[in-house]
Amino acid sequence: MDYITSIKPLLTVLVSLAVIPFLIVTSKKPNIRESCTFIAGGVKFLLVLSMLPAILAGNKIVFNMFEIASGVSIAFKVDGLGMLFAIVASSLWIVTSMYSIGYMRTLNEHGQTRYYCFFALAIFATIGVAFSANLLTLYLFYEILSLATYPLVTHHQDKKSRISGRRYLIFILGTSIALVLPAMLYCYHITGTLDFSIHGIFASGQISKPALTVVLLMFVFGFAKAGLMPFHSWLPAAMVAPTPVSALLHAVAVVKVGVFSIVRVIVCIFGIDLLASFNLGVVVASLASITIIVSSCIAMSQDELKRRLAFSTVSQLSYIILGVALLTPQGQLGGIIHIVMHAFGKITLFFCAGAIFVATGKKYISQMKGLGKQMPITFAAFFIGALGVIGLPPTGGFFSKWFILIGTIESTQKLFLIVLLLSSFLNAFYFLPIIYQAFFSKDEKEQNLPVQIKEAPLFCVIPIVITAIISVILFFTPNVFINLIKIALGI
Amino acid sequence: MPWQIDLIVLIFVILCAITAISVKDLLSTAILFGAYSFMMCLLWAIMGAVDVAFTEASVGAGVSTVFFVAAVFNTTRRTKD
Amino acid sequence: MKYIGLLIVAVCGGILLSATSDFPDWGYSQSPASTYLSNHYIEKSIEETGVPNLVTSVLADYRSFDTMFETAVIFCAGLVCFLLLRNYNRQKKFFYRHISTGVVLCFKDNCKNLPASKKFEQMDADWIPHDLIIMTVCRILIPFIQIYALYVVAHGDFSPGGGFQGGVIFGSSFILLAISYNLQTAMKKIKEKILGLLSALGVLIYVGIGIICMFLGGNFLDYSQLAKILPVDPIHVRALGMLGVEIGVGIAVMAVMVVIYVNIASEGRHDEGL
Amino acid sequence: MTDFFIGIMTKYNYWLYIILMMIGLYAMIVKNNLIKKIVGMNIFQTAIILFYISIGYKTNATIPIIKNAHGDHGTGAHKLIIHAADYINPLPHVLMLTAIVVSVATFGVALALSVKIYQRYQTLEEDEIRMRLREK
Amino acid sequence: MIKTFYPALLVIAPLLAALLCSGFSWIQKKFCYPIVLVGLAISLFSAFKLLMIVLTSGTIQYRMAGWAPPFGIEYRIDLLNAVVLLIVSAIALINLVASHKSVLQDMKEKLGAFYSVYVLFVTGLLGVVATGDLFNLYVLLEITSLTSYALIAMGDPDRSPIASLNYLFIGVIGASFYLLGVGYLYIMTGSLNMINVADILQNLHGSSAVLIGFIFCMLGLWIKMALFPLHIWLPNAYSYTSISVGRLIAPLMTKIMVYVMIRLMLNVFGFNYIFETLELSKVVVWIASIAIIAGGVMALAQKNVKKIFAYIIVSEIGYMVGGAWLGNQTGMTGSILHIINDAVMTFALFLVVGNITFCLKNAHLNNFKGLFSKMPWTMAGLVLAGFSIIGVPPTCGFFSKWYLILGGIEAGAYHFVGALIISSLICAILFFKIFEISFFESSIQNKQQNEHKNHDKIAGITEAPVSMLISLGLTSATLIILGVYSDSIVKNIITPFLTQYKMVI
Repeated sequence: MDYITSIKPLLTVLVSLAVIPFLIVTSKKPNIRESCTFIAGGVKFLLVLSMLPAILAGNKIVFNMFEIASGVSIAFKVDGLGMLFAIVASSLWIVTSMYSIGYMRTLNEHGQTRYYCFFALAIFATIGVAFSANLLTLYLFYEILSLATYPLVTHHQDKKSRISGRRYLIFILGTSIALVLPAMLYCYHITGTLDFSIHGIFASGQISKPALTVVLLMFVFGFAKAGLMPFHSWLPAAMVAPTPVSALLHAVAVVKVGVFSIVRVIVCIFGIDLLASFNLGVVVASLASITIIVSSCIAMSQDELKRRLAFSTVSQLSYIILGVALLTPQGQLGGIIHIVMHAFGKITLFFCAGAIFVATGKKYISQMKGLGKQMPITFAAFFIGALGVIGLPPTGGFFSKWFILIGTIESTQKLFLIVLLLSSFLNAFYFLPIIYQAFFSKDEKEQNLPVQIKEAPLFCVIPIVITAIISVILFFTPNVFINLIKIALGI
Repeated sequence: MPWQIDLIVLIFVILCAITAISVKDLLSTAILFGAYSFMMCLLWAIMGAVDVAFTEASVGAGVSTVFFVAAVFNTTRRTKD
Repeated sequence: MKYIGLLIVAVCGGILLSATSDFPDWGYSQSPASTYLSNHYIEKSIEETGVPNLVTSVLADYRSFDTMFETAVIFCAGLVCFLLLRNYNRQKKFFYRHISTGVVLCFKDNCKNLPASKKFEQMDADWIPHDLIIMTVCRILIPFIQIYALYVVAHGDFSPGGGFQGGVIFGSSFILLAISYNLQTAMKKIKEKILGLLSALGVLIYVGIGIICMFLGGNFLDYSQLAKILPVDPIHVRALGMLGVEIGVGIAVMAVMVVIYVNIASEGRHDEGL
Repeated sequence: MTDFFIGIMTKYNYWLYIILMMIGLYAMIVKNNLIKKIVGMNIFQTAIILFYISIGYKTNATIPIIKNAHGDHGTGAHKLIIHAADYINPLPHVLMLTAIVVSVATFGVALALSVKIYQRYQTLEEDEIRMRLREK
Repeated sequence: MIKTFYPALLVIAPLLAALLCSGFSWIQKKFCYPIVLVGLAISLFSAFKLLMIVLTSGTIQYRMAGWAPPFGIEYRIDLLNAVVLLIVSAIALINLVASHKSVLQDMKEKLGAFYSVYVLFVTGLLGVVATGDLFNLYVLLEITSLTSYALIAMGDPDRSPIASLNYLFIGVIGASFYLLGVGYLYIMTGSLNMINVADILQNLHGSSAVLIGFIFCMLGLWIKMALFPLHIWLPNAYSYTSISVGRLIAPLMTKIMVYVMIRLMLNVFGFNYIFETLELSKVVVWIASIAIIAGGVMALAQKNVKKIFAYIIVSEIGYMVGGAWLGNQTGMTGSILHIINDAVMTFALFLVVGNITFCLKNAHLNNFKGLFSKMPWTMAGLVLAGFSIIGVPPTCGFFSKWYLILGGIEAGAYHFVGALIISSLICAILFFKIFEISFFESSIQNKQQNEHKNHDKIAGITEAPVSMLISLGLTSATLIILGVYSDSIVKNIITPFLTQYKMVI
């Protein structure tokens, strides 16, 4: 295993930052502006891919920027975990950009330049989190992401988005300042370093169990983007954002960054062995289980499609945490690969929700009776996405659920097995009725209306199809991702 | 210099200070303040600080008092305490 | 408020008093303060600077940098008074008195001042008839006061006094003029512009001497360097440097005292004083 | 007990200076009239000056002007012999000259400010000014 | 011993500029501004030169009037000095450029006097930082105070004179306490030179007079820097001034006082005396923690942006004082770093307020509605400065907070750490309140007027003048640059400085 020093990680991160001036300059010409976004997305994705072979060969790519304090620097390190996350985020940026064009132009939204700029900034931060080599760098990009997404969440600038934006900030920024920062500084105070290492940074006996428990909980709750209860309520609130934002940020970038950070902390700061020796995995896993069950239940009672998806996200995120917190190899594998599988599944679902809104202006599930016939592609994709999230073949989601299940069996806590099975059932219970309604029931009132509902514009539909297809492809070739995780975890 | 004189002047200084801040007419305050400065200047002369005493005599007892009176004339003599 | 004040005062006083037990006795000649630095000043001053008045030598030579800023403080006070109070809006009413008859005329509402004439004189609104004795005595005294002020400035090296005291005395001669006659008379003798220029000039002399020393290769205000351009030996030239500095201080202080008085007395309108 | 009295006898000056200081401070904190506060301020400053001057005082010593030094500046053939104990410490005097100047400057500025305040509010009482401000 | 004339030039150039400016104001007014500009530029240049010299060849001692230190006055430029000097002169110069337009509007006949008072203020500050003599410090402090009273009184004609007079009273008490403290020290040591006093004090650690001297020096400085219970003068004084003055005084005055406090602590009394002989440090850290919280809470209650920022300053003072009194190297490093950072941060904040008041004539929160679209660049500066105050990573505020919190953890002062965290949260609330108002409210009005179209153009208010924007841009860039280079600042300047004064454990 070699360390390769290369500037590529930095370039990858900076691409989306560098495109912002172009976006501002070309704000008067939407076509050029959006092609800029596309080019940046493509370049970014290619850069990420160009690093893939080296990572798969078991190497790590590092790049040190500058030192901040003794022992801590702003540095990038690409390993399997980061690579996995970067591939997901950068590929989905391209798709989402395409979708944004369709969505924003059709709805004639205001402040589109601002929207694209902050979108690019958010992706910049996301890739930064993926590639960061230590906790400080991660924290830096985490904060940038929190702030960059605020204007996106409150894009409509009305009273509702103002309230949601406030809640979003209080939860995200408040927890990261109040919990993560002191916890991070405490770790630095004890160990003198924050660099990620697969064995954790704590030497044995350096930290007592009560202190470790407190710090661990501070991290787990502090990264509130992961939406662990009780710090989840920003996520449904943030659904006031335009759908592309919800799709990319709240199904992929933001929430996954939270989960990714928790994974990083558990695996690379504390280390599996340390947590296992103190038997602390159970604590986190129990928290995650509670979140899974409770939020699934709440999701069933939601009528607004995006809110239902949001609560579904909350529960799915906790799968990842649960998987990792089981502290068994298969459980971790399942948890981490769920980042990928859930991303593609959930983004499809969000895209569909947006497409329905664009085409019909409908937000509520109860209004969607019979829409399946007018929008067959959209609802077919919705079906695939739902399958992916529930964890049924032929979608990639199957693998993640499968591995997590094996993980629970490996671990001694059989209770989590029950949780998983129960929640999968609940998942099915809140998704499948939508599809059933869409295809097989008819709305009496709608038929009288003269307006014929069609599919959403092409720019909306193509991304949906792409992500749905990828979800299916992932069922057949999940090996790249599994290998990446195995390399990263040394399994 | 015998310490008795020193003590007497000191007590005068303190008396002047107390009356200057407690008298209910600002013009009287101005004059008492001048007296205070002059006493102070005496005290310094006793202690051998001739240069300082000279300065205080010209500034504290002289010009400052004039400024003070000018300010009082342009504002008011009335005060509640 | 009263009790809070008493409390604060009592606490501060108590703290301060408690430490006096550690002090050397009052007037004790072997205390650190009277032996450490002061011995050097007392014993070496004549040798090093040639000025018998130790206060002057320390003030204008050893700690001349302090004194420069002291002058700057005074300059600053003048500027501040000007900045705060100077008011270019003229008063609404003017009073003129016909000298021979004593008839008083009142001009209202933004009228211009009459040109100076021998028949009319401008007078203050709350005019009190001039007291002949005061006017005469002051007119006689003022030149003597000014001469004395010059003496105090010039003789500061040898006897108590120096630029600051002399400057104040010189300034107070103008103030006396303003009080005994009226502000207009004094302002005719020494105009506002002149005062402003003089106050800057005084400090400028001080700083200038320092800068000349710097140009001659020494440190700032190192008077011994002046020996390179003046035909005096390096020790006596220090006395000369001090004299120059004191003159600067005197000019600045004189001007500033008048500026402060004029601005306070006329509320910045420069028309009528006390 | 005797120690205590000796302590008082040798240090009473310091005590009185501190009392004077506290009178000034009290006036600054408690008095309601701005001019009174200014007077208190000046008393406070002069008390500190007094304190400094007394630091420099030495019993059995004379004013800090060297005797018999007129004319020859002490560098000539007959060098003056100077005993430090004969002269009062000049350093506090120098410092306090500066402090006096500073206090006069502050005094002037304070008076100018109070005149300005009077022009605006027609009063010098702090509570009345506060009342007017609240009315606005 | 390095021969250089820059220490003198540093102070003399602005003093000379003040004199010439005041002289020329009677003769030809249009020379005033260039003279002042040149004076401050020279001073900035010499500060820069000094920093270079100090970095290469160590501490500079400059003997004023040519007399050796305990007898004459010495200017002592060490590493920290040089940096602080650079910041002071740079901020003064940038603000001069930025405020030229508004000063021309406000001052008219008194232009020359105003500028010369302005430069005298800067002279005083530079002198306070550079001097190595306890009494000289007092004189320069008085110059600074006297000019700041005047400058503050030039603001809002209704309230600023009374705010200024209150400031004067409290400032005089502070300066007099300092003078008294120096008197107590002088009585015990007989010397006034800082280094010399420090040497003599080594043998006097048990003396109660020295203790009282120390307490009164500190009390005086705390009053001047507005540490929490003594802060009452600050909010009014800073918020009722004209903005061109507030921008100069608010970032510099309090920070310089903190610097002086640290200098006295390290240079004069010494680390051992303060943290080992005395047991005050715990009390002071508690006070600082309370100050941090109190400042934040009071800021929350304000409606005027200037007042909000003034209370933030109160809270930031708590950071620095607490950090300095934690009694370990990390805390002190954080405190020193925060002096530098906070000066720039506060300056950026007040530049923003300046731009806004220049365009809106008022800094009340209600007027902020829709400012993001009307003044995007200014608001971008506000966002950056706000993030820095909150402590969001790439900006410099984060790094000083980093050291402060670490120092707190090291010293076991968890209340201080808690206060810092809570204050960050409060600042976050404060700034996002401002952002929210300026981001949202316009759009509601706007939608009524013309729905989604023409969102970016609203009649009336436009961006501030270019000179102001450039100043703001420079300062905001500095926020990031300082953040990025914070480690090299710590390694090359603060740690050697602390090593020099035996602060390394």
